[in-house]
Amino acid sequence: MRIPCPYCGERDVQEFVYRGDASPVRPLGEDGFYEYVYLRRNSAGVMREHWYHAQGCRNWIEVQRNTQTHEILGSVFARRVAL
Amino acid sequence: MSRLPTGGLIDRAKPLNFTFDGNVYRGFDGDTLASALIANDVKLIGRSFKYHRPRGVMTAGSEEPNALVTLGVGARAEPNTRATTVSLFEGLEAVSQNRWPSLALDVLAINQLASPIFVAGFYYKTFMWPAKFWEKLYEPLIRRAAGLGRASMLPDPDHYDRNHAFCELLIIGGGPAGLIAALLAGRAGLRVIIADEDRLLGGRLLSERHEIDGRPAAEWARMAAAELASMPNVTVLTRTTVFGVYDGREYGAVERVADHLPRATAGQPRQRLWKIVAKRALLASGAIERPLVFGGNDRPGVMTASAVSTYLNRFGVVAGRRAAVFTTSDSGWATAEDLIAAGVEVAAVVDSRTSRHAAAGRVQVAGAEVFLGAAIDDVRGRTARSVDVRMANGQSRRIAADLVAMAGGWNPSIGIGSNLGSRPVWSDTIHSFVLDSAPAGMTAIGAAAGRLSLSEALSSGATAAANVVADFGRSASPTAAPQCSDDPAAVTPLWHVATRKTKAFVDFQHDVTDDDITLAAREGFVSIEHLKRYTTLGMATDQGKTSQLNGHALLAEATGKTIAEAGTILSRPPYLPVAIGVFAGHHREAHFRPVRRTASHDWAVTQGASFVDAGQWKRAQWFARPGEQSWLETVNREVTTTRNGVGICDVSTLGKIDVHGADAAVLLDRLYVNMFSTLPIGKARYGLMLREDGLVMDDGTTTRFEEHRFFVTTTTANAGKIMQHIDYARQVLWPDLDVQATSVTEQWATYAVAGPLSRTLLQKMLPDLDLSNEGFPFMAVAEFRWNGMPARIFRLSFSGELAFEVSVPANLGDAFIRAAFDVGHDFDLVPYGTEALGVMRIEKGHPAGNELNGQTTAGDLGMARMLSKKKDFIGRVMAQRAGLVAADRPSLIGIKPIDRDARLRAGGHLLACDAASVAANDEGYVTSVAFSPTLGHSIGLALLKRGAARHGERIRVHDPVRGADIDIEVCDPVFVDPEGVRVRG
Amino acid sequence: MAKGLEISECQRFGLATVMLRKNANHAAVGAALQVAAPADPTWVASNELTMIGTGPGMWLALTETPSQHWSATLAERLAGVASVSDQSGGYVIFRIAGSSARTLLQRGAFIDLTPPAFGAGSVATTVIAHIGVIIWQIDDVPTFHVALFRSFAGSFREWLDTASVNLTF
Amino acid sequence: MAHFSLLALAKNALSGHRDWGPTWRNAAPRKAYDIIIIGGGGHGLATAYYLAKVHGITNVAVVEKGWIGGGNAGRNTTIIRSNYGLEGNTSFYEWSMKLWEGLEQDLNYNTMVSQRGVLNLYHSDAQRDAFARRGNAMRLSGVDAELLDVAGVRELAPFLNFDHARFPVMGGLLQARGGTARHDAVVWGYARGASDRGVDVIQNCEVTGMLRGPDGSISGVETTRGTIQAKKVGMSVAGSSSRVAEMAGLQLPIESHVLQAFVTEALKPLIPGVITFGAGHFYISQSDKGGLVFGGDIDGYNSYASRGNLPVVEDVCEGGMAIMPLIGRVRLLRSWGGICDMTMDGSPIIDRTPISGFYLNAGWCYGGFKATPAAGWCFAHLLATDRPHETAKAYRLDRFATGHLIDEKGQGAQPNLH
Repeated sequence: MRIPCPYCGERDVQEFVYRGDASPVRPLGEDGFYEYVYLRRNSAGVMREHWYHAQGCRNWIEVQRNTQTHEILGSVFARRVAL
Repeated sequence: MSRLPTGGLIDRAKPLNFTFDGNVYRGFDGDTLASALIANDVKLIGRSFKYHRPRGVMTAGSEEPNALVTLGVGARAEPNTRATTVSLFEGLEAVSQNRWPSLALDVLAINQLASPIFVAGFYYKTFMWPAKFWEKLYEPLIRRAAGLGRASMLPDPDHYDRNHAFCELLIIGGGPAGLIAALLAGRAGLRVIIADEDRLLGGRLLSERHEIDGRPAAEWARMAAAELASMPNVTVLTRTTVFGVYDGREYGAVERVADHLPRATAGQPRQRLWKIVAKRALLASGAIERPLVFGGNDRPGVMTASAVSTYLNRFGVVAGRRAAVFTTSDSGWATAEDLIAAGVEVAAVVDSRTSRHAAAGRVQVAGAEVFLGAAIDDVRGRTARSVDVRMANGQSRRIAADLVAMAGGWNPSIGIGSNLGSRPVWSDTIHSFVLDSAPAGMTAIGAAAGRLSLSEALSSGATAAANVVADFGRSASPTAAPQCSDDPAAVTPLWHVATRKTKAFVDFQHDVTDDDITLAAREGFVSIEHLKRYTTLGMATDQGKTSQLNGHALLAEATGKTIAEAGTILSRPPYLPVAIGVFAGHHREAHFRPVRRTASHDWAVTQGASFVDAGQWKRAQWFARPGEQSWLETVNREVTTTRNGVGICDVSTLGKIDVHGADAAVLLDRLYVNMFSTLPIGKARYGLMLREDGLVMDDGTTTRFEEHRFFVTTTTANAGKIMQHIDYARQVLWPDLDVQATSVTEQWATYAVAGPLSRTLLQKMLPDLDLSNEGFPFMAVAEFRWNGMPARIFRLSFSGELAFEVSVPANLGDAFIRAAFDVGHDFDLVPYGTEALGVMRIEKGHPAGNELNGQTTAGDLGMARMLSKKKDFIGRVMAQRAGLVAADRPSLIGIKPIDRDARLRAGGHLLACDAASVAANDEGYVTSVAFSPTLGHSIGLALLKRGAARHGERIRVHDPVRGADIDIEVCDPVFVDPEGVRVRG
Repeated sequence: MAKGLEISECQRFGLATVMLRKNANHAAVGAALQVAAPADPTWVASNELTMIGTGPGMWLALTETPSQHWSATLAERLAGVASVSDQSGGYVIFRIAGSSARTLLQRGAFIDLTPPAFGAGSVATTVIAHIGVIIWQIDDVPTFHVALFRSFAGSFREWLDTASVNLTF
Repeated sequence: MAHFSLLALAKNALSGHRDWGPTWRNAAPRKAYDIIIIGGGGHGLATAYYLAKVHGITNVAVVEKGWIGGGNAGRNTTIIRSNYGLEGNTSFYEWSMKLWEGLEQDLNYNTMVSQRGVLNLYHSDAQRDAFARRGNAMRLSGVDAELLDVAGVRELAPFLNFDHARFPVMGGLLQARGGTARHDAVVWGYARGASDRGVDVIQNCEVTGMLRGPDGSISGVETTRGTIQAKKVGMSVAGSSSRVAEMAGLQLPIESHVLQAFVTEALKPLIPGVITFGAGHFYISQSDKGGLVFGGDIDGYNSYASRGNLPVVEDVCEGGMAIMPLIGRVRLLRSWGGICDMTMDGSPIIDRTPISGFYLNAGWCYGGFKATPAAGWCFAHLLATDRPHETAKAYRLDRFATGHLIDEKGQGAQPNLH
């Protein structure tokens, strides 16, 4: 599998560390942490995921990927999304 | 000799000697082991898997199920090697396998007598009584009988290499379709890779008697190959099998670099793994001829018709003296004509179809009997001697023949095309499965696309190449395929010749018969996957290349379905078996993973260090001196000398991270349970980090050099993980913060200098610094210059002694430690290793990796008070869950043996002295132990239920996997200097 | 060693990680250093300073004529614009040059090192033989520089030895 | 149902095996059942078998979207063991092991349970101590465990790389009663046993939705073969847990990942039992047919694709060549991928759910096969009695919320690290 890094270009999957579902947002108060930590999307289909380009530019990126076909639809820096 | 006097693509000027089962034979350069054995009239090559039936060569390609040998001897022995794909070389040694005592006389051939019982799945129905007998008797017998070749049991002595390639077009297979596509794409300037498993490009062109552009096809193939080799934009990989396609248009291939050589040159790899990223691919892997299912079809002497033709035309070898051809397809007639042209007697052509083939007259003229609407229903003889022909009128004729060519039609080799999940679909035109949709970027061409005739193959290759070329915005010229002689390949399938006389094999290697498939269907194994698993159809080394479809057709027949309804199985990589060594390449044995060495590694070697693995790092474990009897004696000396004088320890492997920026302190406050925004400049502070789930993640010290410049250390084990965690925090969680972070683990060589004399030593080394208690108190830090370069000193202690950590740029690490020992002579300075470090930290009750095991909370480790209530931090909320604050959670204690001579061991469990040794009484476990030379006895750290409240209690360590129980006293985890006088001294 | 291959190690250099501060931009880095800081994985050199793009807003600054106070000076010049972490002691840099250099590196790196995908001026942070590397191409000889953490140098040399022996096969 | 024995086999041989009947009844769905089990894998079929056998509940349907055993039951590497270290796991897996030990006689079907030993190698003092902790926990739970030194490992597996290793072998933790079983036979044996007791095994019947009663409880399933009513619905669909649970409106603390496995060409006997080289992400055993069956870590990203990628193939083979360089010339014959439903602490869930009538057996990570008998036993107990079975009581769904985690590896809520 080749992951497109927005900075480095297309790279082999083994350069990356996988974190998973990019949708949970860290709660601000006391509530919602169980859901944040333990309930992640496990979609059969396109997911937004966090990957870390550990052996490249050291950026967290958000990849759109189909979990049934492994097709990758695109990627952006995770930080840009959060802004 | 069955070698024809002329013809073939062998070099008769280069004879080669080889042995099979110790007998010496001769072949020629260009032969395969199979062609050379046939040329020497060797018909019996191996024994089948279950019934140990005698078997010969059945095919001329990598689909061969029968002619498997062990190639080579000693550590280079390679079991289960297809004789049909082995290039002959001088001195080749091959032996037959799965037979005892010899190939000709195999005791386990007795299995055939029991074959009425040994039907598909018989073992599920028996061998159950007595229960204990399975492992002791039945299974060992089955295991010994099963299996084929024997592994050498010695480390593979050869090298394996790898390469990575990127191209616009990958062409899988160098037959006519692949060749023409490569020519067109190459001429158009595309970056092309063409790979073929054979040693020559050409595929079927090398085996059949065709003409292209007025030239013999083999000659055309040779010229095409030469043109491709001359193009700089084209890479030709022969002896290279593309074995699979993976996500991202990534293809795996294995190149056999030296397998065809008597001996590899020094450094030459045996094989090479290619990982190829190809924007487009053409699957030109050809088609495999189907055997026919009839009685005795496994006898040596029965071959696929295409194999018979290949041996004749390519190798100049006749596989028999009198042939019978059994065909359901036009291609069988071509083989009959090939035989006749080579001067071989064709006794009969048996065509199951009733229409008269155009060649019928010609073969009759040559003396062959032609049977239409007929079938062979038995082959007789240990190796084929005669065939029984069941004629259209129902009568039977026995005809002498020692070679039976069977032509059952063709199955496109679409395996790679379904690697990524594309379901093959049934074609009523060619009566086989074809690819309906291929993976992204891939197109099947030629026979692999069901274009079985030569002209179709060439035109489909040309068309596909032209399309690819156009997609890349280039133009191909010419775009048309060359003229060629043609060979219609129409087939009317005959899936099965019913016979009760002899076994009719479907899967030759695994001895799956027509009856087995009927039985499986009767027993309800009617899904093709159930059929496969119940009968083992298609699971042999050939992965069903010759058997799968016939088996599925028989299942369809037994269940009243069409083959299309019965479906087929998806092919998974590898397309052909691949040596495990080639996947590992350089990374085996000692080279499995890189070694990380600290700056003073070489110096430590000179000091007699023994090293221990810490992740990828090599760390000095202890420094034995001559005369020391045991590692314990060494470690005791290192600890005692350090506690009484001064010792130095390389702690460079700790993770180090620069955290800079206006919001660095804000980020650190969120990462750690305790506060860092209040840390004064020039000071260090111990910090504890939780995971978001509230359990302890890591610990270490953090230093503030400037308002916005912090320096974080992590444990050695977690260095990478924490860097990643910090990047997540600053990039994803809080991207609005102005924080930069980078790993500087490798920049600094760091040495812990510990012991009451550490200050004196360092003061002498670094006279410009004020290291006095007043000038440089506990937890103070300073930046200075050493040899003109930036350096740092920290007043930190892991050992519990007066201690400092000094960091210098790693390229100066070696110089620094040598300088320290130059000065240290006067102080009896000792180097100490991780073991002494461990002893001292246990004496001080500092938690480390064994305690920070991902299962403990801050409270468990006695650090609940560090959890700041003034701020949010990662893990704060989840750490409050009931299960993580439960009163009976194990918490950190110290333990001492009641009998001070007893030796504690980590991993023992804690139970009340009088409690029964059952899980219900388990109260915790020992995490770390050491022999404390300071106290003179064994000590340990442990996690014990409600441990903090149980100091003074007497319990026991239960350690059944290593020996007797030991009674211990629960105590405070800090054994030495609990008031911390020394560190502040 | 194979024909068309020269491997040596750079002996003296200053190296630092430069990371852009929040709200600062590439241009400011360039202005402070008088050398353009590339926004993509390429390198730019001038005034004895080479800026090697290793990530968005992240570079390795390299000099082959470092003074003892080089990194401190760099930090001062970039004050408020970028953070600087001295790495001069943390890396080793291999110089791999010659007609076989690309073949050798391609056997280790799973990135396309052939032109036009990669050429003089290109940079890639990637992996060879389980070792993280930063590769930048100097010229069309071709000459490559490969930087890696000092602790891995021994294992990297072992891989180089193995891979360069069989270059001709 | 015909009784299986050597005698029966011999008798049938005389009639050309024409009298054997179907191994299990290939049933068509009826309108309603007491209990529907979604998923005809080992767990689902074992659940049905024990519901019938232990609890006398036979009005049961097992609905399977494809062919029985087509999911992880047919894709695993057939290892059975009970070498766990945490309370909550040890006794459960030991109960499973006990059931394995009598399974063939119980089912009258040879599932080839072969207790040739499971050996986990260690390479450092810290790993040794961690194994000692685990081995001692096993012994406290009545499970066999032996801590071997390097000489002990040499005796069992002299062919390992002891002398040129990157991470030298220092010893191992051996569970001699661990081993392998023939995975497909387990499925067929349970199907036969359940079917014989009246359970409907319904293949090619995919659940597409849940039926709800007026109170919101689950009252049956919609399938590709029509609506089926049931008093209780249990799901046992490894690889599809999140998808099926979602039909009931339930989000699970589970991610689905792909785990690859590999088999080599058949060889004469070579490896005695199961050997695990954790430091190299590699484990290996040899099947009765002679193929070396091996594997390593999950690929590490969410996937429903039942196939993995090359880096893990390389990683696993590197591990193999690190510890067993004799396999260099042995050829990898076939690879495949299974979808592992990974929970957030690496341990499974057998529990009721907040939705009345809907029961969960899920999250077996990469270890569901060895659990098959006990998971079936305990899930049957839960379905029959509405109470968790004693040995599975820790496998609660709410443990993530309450913090009563069962995290053997201590990796936290990152499923791909378990």
